[in-house]
Amino acid sequence: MSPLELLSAAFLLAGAAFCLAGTVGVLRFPDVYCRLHALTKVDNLGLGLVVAGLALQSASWATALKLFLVWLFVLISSAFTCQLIARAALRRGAVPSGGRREP
Amino acid sequence: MTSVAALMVWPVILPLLGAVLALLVGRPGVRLVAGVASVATLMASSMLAWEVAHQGVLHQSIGGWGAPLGIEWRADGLAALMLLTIALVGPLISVHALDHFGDREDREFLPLWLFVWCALNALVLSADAFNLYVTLELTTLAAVALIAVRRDLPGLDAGLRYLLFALPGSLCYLLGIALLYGAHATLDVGTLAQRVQPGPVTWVAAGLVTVGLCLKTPLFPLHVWLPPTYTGAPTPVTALLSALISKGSFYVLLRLWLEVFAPVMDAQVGQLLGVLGAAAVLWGSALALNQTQLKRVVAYSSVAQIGYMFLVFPMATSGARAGAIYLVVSHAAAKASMFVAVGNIHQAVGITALGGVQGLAHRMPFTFLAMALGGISLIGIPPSGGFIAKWLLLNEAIGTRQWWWGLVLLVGSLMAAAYVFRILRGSFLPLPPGVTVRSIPLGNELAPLALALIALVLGLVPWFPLDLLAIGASR
Amino acid sequence: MTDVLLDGCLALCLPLLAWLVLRTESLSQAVVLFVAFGLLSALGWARLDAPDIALVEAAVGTGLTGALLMHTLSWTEETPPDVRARARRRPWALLATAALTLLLGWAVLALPADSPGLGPEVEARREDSGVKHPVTAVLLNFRGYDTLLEIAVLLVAALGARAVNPRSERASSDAAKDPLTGELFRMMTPALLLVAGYLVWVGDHGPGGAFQAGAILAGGGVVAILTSRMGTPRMSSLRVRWALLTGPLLFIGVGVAPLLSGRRLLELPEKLAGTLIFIVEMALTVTIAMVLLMFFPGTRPSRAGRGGER
Amino acid sequence: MHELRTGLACFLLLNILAGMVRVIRGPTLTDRFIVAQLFGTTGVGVLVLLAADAGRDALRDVALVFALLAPVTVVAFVRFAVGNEANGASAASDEEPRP
Amino acid sequence: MTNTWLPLSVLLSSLLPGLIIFLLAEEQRRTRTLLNLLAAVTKLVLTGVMAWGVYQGRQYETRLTFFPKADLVLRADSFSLLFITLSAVLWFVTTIYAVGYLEGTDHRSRFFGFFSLCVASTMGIALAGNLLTFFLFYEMLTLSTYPLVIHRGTPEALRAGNVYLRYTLTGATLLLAGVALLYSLAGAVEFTERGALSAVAAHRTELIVAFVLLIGGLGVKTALVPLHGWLPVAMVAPAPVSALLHAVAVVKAGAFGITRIIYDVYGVYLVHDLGVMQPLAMVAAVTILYGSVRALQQGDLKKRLAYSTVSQVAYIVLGVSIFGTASTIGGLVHLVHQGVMKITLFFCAGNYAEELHVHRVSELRGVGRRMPLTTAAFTVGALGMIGIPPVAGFITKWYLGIGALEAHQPWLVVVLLTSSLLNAGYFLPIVYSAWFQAPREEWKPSPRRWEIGLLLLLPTVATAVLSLAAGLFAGAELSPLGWTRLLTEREFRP
Amino acid sequence: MNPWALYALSGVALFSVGLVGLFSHQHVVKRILASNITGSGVLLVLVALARRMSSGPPDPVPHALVLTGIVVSVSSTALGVALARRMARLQAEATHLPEHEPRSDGEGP
Repeated sequence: MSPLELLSAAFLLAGAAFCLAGTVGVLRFPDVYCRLHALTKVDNLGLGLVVAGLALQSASWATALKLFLVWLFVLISSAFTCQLIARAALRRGAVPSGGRREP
Repeated sequence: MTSVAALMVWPVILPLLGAVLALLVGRPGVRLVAGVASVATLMASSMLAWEVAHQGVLHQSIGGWGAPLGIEWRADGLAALMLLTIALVGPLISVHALDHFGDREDREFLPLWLFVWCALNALVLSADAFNLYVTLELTTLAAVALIAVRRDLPGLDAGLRYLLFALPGSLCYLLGIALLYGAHATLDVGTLAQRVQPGPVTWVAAGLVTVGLCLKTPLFPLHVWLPPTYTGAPTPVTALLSALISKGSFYVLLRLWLEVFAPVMDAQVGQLLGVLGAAAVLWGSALALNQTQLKRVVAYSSVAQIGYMFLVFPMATSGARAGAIYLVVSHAAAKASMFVAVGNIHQAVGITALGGVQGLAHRMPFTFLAMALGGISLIGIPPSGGFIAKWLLLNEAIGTRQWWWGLVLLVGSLMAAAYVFRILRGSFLPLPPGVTVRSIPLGNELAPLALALIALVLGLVPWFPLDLLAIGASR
Repeated sequence: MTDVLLDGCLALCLPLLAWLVLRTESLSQAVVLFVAFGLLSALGWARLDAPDIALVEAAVGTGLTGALLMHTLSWTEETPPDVRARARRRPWALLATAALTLLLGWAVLALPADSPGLGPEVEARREDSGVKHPVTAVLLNFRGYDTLLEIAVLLVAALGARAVNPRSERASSDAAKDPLTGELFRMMTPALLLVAGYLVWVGDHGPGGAFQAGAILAGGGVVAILTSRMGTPRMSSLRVRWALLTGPLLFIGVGVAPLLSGRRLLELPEKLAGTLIFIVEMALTVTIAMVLLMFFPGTRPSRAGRGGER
Repeated sequence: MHELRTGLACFLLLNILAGMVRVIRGPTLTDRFIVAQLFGTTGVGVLVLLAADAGRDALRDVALVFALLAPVTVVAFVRFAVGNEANGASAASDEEPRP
Repeated sequence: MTNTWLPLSVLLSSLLPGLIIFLLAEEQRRTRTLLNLLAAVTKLVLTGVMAWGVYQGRQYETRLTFFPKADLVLRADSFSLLFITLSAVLWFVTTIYAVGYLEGTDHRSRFFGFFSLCVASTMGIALAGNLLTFFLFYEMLTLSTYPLVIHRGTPEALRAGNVYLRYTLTGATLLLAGVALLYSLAGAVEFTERGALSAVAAHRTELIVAFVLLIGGLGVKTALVPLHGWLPVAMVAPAPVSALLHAVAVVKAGAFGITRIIYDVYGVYLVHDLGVMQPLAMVAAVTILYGSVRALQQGDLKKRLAYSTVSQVAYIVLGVSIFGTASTIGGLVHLVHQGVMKITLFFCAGNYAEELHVHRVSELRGVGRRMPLTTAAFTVGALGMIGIPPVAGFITKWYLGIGALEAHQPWLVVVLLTSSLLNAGYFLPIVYSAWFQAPREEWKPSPRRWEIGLLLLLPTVATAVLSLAAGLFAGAELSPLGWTRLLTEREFRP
Repeated sequence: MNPWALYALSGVALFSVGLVGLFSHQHVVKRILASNITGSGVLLVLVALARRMSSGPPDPVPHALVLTGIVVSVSSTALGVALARRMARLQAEATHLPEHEPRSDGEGP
């Protein structure tokens, strides 16, 4: 196994680990906002590392570019959507764990 | 050769084009476009029927690819007869609809009706199992949109009901087709007919196809959606549903069953379908007798009439096939005329109850003549298409030594007579005081009469449709 | 080994998830689960080497249908009373499901295990079809007639949907002020256009095509509609009708034109087939996007201000 | 390498399955929706992993489309959630009261 | 040389005017009457031409394609001419009567339209050349008489219509089953002298089943006990309708059909061989007695006449179901005789009701003084029914009696005599009280010159004269009796 | 077991779950979901059948059919949903709106 492949495998594994962490977070965290936080980990790092790992294996630049494009889209959309979800949750009256709801 | 085959294109393409153009021109020209498209389609259908009557079965491979790869069209006598029926009955119903709907729904009704027409013609001509699915779905969705086009609660409810029963029906059909494709790697009905073998795949596929199409048609006991849907839909749409749309799925079933499945299926399955048909006849008629709403009487009568059509399956002879198709055609005309007449009555006096017909026979003579002629055809009394159909079926029942189906036919006729005359006899009573009869346009009075006359003519010159039917009949 | 595990997992999860979708009491939960179900089925298509279908599933099955269902829930009851009542008392349902599965499974397993289907025939004639991608060849040439009728299905659905919900909420200044969705919309639009164009182009030789591209385009429009930036396209507008109907008219024209030279319906001349298919696909992309947009009849006004309906 | 990728895909799929627990447990609609988003991203991950196999390049396009259209559902969800807000009681009923 | 258009035009001569009359407005009284009479005269002339032609041995047949394997056939043979002539003459008379009777009432266009359709159907039944054609017109007859029965539009009329439909449609269903059974055995059975089924005579069971179904179906219209229930109820219809139903169209169509089945479909030898003749004769005998007994109990004049019809029509059936020439002649000739006599009686009943509003037998006391001609006509009819010479009814009973003895069934003579006694029992008191008893109160004098409008009086008198003539000139070659002898001899030619 | 058979069985199970669900639920949205699931099941069977050869590209014909099937299914879902929405609105109006409110479908499309 070449060093590049090793590196790629490491990235992939790390990405998977973040995904796992995110899932565990979504499962274990106490309230909506914390779970949202865990979700972003998957979006940013989990997918990012997987994409990076795969990009290392990719045969062409176009493929790598497309991979990063995918990640980019996920990043952008997660940035907005998490915000939107959080706002919706707040409006729906979800109270942060251990805190008070802002008036 | 090409020019003759090209004839097959127009009955499908013209209404489609008409629908698209009618959508495009919008409010001012929709009637004009639809009218031109209707006349053109009627002509195209008649020309095709003429060609079939003189040259026999016509084929066309769309795109020129040929059977396993491309889609095949096949126009035999049965298809030609169906095209003619649709082209004659449909526009007459839509004439009535023009007045029934206001200007607003007009723009939606006419394109949707043209889509239905296109879909039915495509269905009739298609010899490709999957293409049949698409046409069935197009018919269903256009029908749903038509049912709900008035945007009132009963219509919406009826539309949803229909949709949610028709959808699983199509899906069952599709799964059946998927299994057949999986086994024989073809979607062409003719090729399938050569390749099917008895076995679990064929049995289950046939079961799925049958159940699916019976759901859409519908056959007892899958008919539960029919009465509320037929009652809730706008009357012209009910007429379309009952006269033409429900016949589409029956047509597919008849085709597939007689051409593909019957040779490899156990005869008991045909008997089962027959038993369900018989149950539909008795149950539908009994319920029709118990209704107090005019439209529901006619709706339940559809359950019963569809039941008769299924008696073809246990007999499965060419005579029975002719009888069932004859019933399809004459029921289309007769039931359409009855529904349209019911619509007229509702328009004139605003009463939907059975008693609403009191005293109307003289105020609306054409409507009631149409009702009477349509009713006669439903009962199966000569001179009417319904009689010819029942006669053919009765003869086959005796000829195949299955007299019990004959008994069902006869008992069903008596029950039909009971509910038909229940409607008619009230019209001879004097007009109750306090009821005002609004006058309705002459066109609306004549439309049901024209429909009923079709049913009558079918009973007077049966040799023509029967000769046409014999063209390309497999057995 | 891992392949089998993956397939087994997916194959098992799909019915399980479907069952969950149907047994939950809350409709909104059911819809969320349904979106997840769409995702898993897209993975299934991916495993079955059906990228075209996975694309459509991603665009429509998950994206738009999910949004549509979610959008619908605004009008309907959250937890209808009958669902709660019926969810429990249904031992027969499980039994029926099992019996049906067994019966159908029996038939499926009786199928020949290694049939190439029509694959070889398609491969043999692919050269004549004018496109390189076999699925596109089947869709727009070998079985182009199906696709023509499918466009009619779309038109009918759009017409029906618009007929029952004829209102078209116009852009409201209120919503346009929301910086978050505004920014999202601004950033999404070029990407969507880019990807849509790419998908039409790629349809010639790989997975992609009018429907996928149209769905992507519609995605942007749906966001605009949902954030009140845009009204649902109205059938009364001539421009909308042209956008909607150019594709079908062109398709019918391309289908019928061969008749004039004595050929059959949709029998495209070999040399022109590729170009014609591309043009038709372009026009259909717009049609499909329009149709999909028409399925979203604006936002639901808050119930307090119901009377105005705006 | 193929084994690793499929293995990881499998692992991510199992993650999704684990997430299902949260969908069932809830407690609020928002929680469930968060999980749906998680599924989306994980699914994209699975798709890009599968796309690395020979001949499956098109799956990256699928991932791209998934990523692009994810906000549509979210916006619809938000409209739904906020739309219900004005309705008061019925919307709030979904949220679990804090202990 | 076969003439193809004459049978069709006989049919059309009442069908077309009927359809035109439907389109006429209620006020167009003159046009309607003119059209009616014109049609009736045309038909009489056409019938006369055809009768003469058939007598000369010409062929009249119209054949239209219907099914691939079955044609619609209209053919004039001597038996159908017997019926056609009766119908044409009586239709002419009844039309005049109906014009007078319905003067000034509502819905006359509808009435005369269906009236014409009804006659057209009767013509079709008479001319039908095969079983299928016969069935088609038989059903048409049911449909066109229904509106006549419920013509008054009262709840009572509607109820009667229901009963009528229930019976006739059930009958039609049985008939249809029978026709279909025979069709599957032997195709569209053409009516031929001495039967058309000899080729399939081996299928005894099927043939017997079909026979029972056919007779059951036709027996409803013939009002054979126990299928007679509709007839008395249908009396609510206007008098011309009752006259038409009971004297010409409906019951006769049934009797005519039974005759056709026995002689021209099965052939009398085959029927005899199948052993179904004797049971039929017994049913007829029972009907004769039952109808007479019930008539005796009726206080309402029209009801009494109705039950009398039940009994009288059964004579026809009795006649044709005894194996032998004489009885057949008796039965067939009664088809004509009973028609003429019974229509006279109904006209009289209509006259009484119309002029004096008398419906019950007990109210007829002394009516002879107020309406002598009508009562005279009634007397002729009644005497004929009882079978007193020289009225036509005597001929019938005479031949029937001889036939019964020829067939070695003397018990039938007992039945005939009993029935005659009963007939006398329910008719003679009426005649007696009409002529010889004083009225309860003095009748209002007639405002006209005659006792009743001429349009009502003339038909009544004319039919009474006809019944006398048929009896007096029975020996003539072209009298009903002469004609019947001719055709019976052909049937029994070995 | 072959992967195609796995998926085909899965599709069959989906079909059954959906079909039974369709007939055991009353609520429109639930039934629309169920019909979607039923449809997915059928399509899954079709696609699985296309993948029966272990090597080489899959049979493209079922893929094309499935694409058409998805479009049809989306269309019917959308139409059903549109109807359901209109119905819900009418029902809401019937219960929430006072008498004098104008009917809200004055405006054409």
